[in-house]
Amino acid sequence: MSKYTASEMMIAVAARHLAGARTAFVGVGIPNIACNLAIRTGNPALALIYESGVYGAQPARLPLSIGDPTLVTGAVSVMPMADLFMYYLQGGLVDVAMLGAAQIDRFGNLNSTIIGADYNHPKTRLPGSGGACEISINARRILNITRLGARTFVEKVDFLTSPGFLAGRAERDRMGMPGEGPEAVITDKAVLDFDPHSGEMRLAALYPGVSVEEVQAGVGWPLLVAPALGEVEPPTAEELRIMRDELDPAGLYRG
Amino acid sequence: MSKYTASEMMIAVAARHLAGARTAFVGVGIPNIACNLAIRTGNPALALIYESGVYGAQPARLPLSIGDPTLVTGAVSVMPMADLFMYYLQGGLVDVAMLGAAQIDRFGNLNSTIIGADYNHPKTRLPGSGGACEISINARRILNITRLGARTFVEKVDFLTSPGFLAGRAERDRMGMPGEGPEAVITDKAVLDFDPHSGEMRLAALYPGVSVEEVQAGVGWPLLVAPALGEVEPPTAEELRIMRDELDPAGLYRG
Amino acid sequence: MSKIMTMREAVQEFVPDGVTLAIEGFTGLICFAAGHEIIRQGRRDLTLCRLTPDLLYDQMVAAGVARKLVFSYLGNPGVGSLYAIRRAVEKGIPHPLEIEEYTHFGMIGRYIAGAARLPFFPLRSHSGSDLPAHNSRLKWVQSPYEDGETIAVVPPLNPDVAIIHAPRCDQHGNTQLWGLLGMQKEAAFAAGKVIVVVEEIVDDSVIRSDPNRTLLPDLIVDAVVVEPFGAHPSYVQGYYDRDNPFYLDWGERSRDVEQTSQWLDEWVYSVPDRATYLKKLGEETLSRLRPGEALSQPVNYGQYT
Amino acid sequence: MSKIMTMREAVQEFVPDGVTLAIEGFTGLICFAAGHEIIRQGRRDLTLCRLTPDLLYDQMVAAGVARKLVFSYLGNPGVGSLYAIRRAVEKGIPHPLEIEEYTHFGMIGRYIAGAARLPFFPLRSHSGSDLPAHNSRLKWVQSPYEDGETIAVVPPLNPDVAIIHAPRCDQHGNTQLWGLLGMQKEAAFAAGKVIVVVEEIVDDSVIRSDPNRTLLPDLIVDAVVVEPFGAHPSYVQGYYDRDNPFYLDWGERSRDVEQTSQWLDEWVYSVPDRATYLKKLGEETLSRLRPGEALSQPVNYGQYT
Repeated sequence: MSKYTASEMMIAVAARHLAGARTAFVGVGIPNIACNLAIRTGNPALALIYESGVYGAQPARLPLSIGDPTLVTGAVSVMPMADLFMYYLQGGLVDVAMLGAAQIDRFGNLNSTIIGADYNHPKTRLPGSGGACEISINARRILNITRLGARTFVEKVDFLTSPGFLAGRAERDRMGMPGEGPEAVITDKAVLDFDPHSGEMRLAALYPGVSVEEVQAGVGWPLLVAPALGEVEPPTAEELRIMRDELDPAGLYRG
Repeated sequence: MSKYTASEMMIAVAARHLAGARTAFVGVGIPNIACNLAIRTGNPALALIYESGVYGAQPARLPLSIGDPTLVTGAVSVMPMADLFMYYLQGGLVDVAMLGAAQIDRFGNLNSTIIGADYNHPKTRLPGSGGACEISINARRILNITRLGARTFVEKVDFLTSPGFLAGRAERDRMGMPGEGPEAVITDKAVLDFDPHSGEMRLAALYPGVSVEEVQAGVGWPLLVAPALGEVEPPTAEELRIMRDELDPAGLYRG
Repeated sequence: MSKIMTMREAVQEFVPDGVTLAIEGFTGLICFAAGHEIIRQGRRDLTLCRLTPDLLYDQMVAAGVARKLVFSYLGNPGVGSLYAIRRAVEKGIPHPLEIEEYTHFGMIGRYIAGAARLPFFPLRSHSGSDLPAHNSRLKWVQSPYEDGETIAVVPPLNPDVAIIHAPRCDQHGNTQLWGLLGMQKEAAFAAGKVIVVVEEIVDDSVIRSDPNRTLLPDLIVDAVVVEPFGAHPSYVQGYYDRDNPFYLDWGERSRDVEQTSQWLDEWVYSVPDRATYLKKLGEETLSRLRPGEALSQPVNYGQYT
Repeated sequence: MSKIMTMREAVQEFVPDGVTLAIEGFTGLICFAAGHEIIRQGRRDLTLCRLTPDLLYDQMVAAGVARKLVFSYLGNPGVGSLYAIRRAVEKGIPHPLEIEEYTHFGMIGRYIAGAARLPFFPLRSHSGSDLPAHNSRLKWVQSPYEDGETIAVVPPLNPDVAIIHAPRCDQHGNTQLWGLLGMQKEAAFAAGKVIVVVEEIVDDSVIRSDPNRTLLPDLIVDAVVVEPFGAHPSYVQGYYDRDNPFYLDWGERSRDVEQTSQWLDEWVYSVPDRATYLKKLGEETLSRLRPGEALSQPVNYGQYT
């Protein structure tokens, strides 16, 4: 059995989370490769939706952005972004969306806007929401793909760009959002999920060889541990073969 | 000079009202022929807009409805009706719209919904608004094309489908409608317009050989007469030639 | 499991008694094949939604399938009245018909709100009209911005079932439309179930060669029915013309209850399916309706490898 | 009077100091030719609107043309940061830049409201986010229907000028787009003036052979500029690919103020027009970017005579 990178593990785990999904809202990089791995390993009907307005892409090369022209040629449907946001996303047709962020907090809220205390004088100006805020509200399930780190996993985000469970599951429920909120955070060391009652993030399953302490070291608050702490199966030989030979032979995203 | 029918006169008059317009929102029949006459007699750039979603039609035959496939083939643009209503009509791109109605009242309000006192038990059920209500509100200028008759020109419409000046110009102004309201009523005996202050309909210009009394006989209230009552020039030989030889050789709408 | 089924199967499975149904398409692409099958299967208590009920709903109302009509323009386009619907509204024949009336833009806004899961859609209409007094679903919202303007709104319309006629789709139901696009996209996305009826099924590669033309994705399509000439006497751009004599004939015969029944007997009840209907119509009529060719010039999407 | 003019003329006539400008296009169809000419003409105090400012606005901000930025995603797509905009926001270099921030859907809704003359556009977004606390233009409206739901709204955006890059139009400005359609239609209808920049002008008959592809009518187009490769280093579907090394190069050099200036000198100020820019870029690069052919299969609109 060949060794594998943390990224390859994250891709494999994300792909497994897509097993039952009909549609996935994806960006480039790890999410894109995870979707294509899911398609080749048991969910051949999974359809990819890009916020650029593409449904059912069949790219002839690895796309470099969500607006890459290779996503358009041979796609099933390409539409104005208004249609995509109104009728696909808000219309309830997105089963799973994968999001990253510069910061994620105890309740799965995401920050991709600023680092620092003052919006008008940020220490670091980040890209902002793009579609992430409405994706977090409208997609049925949200998967976060984020590497552990105490500067990333913060007790409270500097800026709440995209709602997870806000101050807890009850608050999100009260707002009547169509989507169920974050389902899991797929990190480089473990999979985290959210307490079914409080909505607080917790350690759900460790990657092989990782300790609870190592995970805690990458999280800026005392992390809950799920009652039945599991261990994640490493990528199978077949999963690795597909990633390496077919999906990202140049190793752009697997490194 | 050959004789001409009332319809031919109405077509010629309507065409002259389109002289300065950039776009006309049209239905089939007289309005359609009037637009095409205007295009051939001094306003070659006039563009036709159909509520079916067609801009810049170049029909190869006389269209039988606003959804005739001959309006699509060779048109400049064909779009979802949502785009047409949102971006063309409500967006303010329609200069002139031509409307008919079963009843028109003293202030140019139109009824195309029911005849009778009770909406739920009408004496006659008419087609209803279609797009007429929003056309009356949003098109810059409205031309009504309606034959005189005391059952048609009523003091108060049985049902107000499409607003003219409502109870008077001040009321329409108060509502802040984008369009200026009705400009003229082109009948089979005279052209009527609207008092610039009150918005009340008045006799503006008679067709040759028609008396004020004849017009009054076709109007169900004492009709105002404009201070400078004019006479409308009959269709020119060239106007008639174009109508008869080119636009409606079968005489479907000129009769 | 394939979505391809016969019209009989599709109507049996997706159009039970009592549903809210939208068979859309403006002047063209009106799926008479579906409407006639619904009549034949004896459906009752349907709520029929359409901007322009047209002959199709006139025939369905005459046959007694409808409890309610949601619409914006009740005319026989280019011909005149819809007599069967008028009889139902004016005289309760064959039975009373509840109506819920909008403007065209209002109906379009309702489909948009339904498709986009919005609680309402705003539009500049209704001001000064008597319609809001007779339809309590027409309401107003005040803008929260500086001018504080009051604007008309309509509520979402989410039909249980939409039936969309289209020139072509692939085996999965990815559907392309050209010519008049009407409000089919919005109606389909707003509906709980969608039946697509096409002139022809084409290979996936045809659809994928021009993704900008695909208005309905397989995602929202529950059944695909192949029914050439299924929109007759309305038309399909590039496939056939509207059969105007047929429209005129209904315009005449539908004035009379007895003749209306005879028409339904002749063209619906005694015809088991669309294939038989077309045979009865005859090749001469079908030929007369076929247009000449006017092909779109291709565009290059480019190979990006 | 013909609408066809050079980029220099179009910018001189329609883009004065202080206007609100939208050069739209998502990832592709970004009109760098226009942005560079605006820089060369020394425009100041522009309010720049775009969902994704991209390299184009990064360069324009670096050159000091902007007073304010209205946007929803500040990234170099697939590459990383937009350093010039970050310098302006974080450190006021070359001068402070006011920002007004939305989400993607919010910006799209603003263009829709602007194009449709609506006082606001409702959307399911913003709930729970900190954005409304920092942008007072994000408001809420209560639905007048049964559930009384509160929904987010955005105000209309009506740029003074929109610049839209497209593959082709006719001499009147009737413009067809394919590939990603972004929000160009909505931005153009919302704008006071529209400059269309195309890869090629085609005969009216080409446009009329496929009216469903015409998204912008001549009615709203004030100027037509023919500028092949005018969207480089972004792309035009079927005409050329995105020049990723060029994006990466800016991503590197723009980290440093001095190198940013040098880049602008080299590629904008010392280049009088797009033809010279393309010569400098070289035929080898242009060849590398040209894709293979993937033609749409034609559809029949039919001759109806």
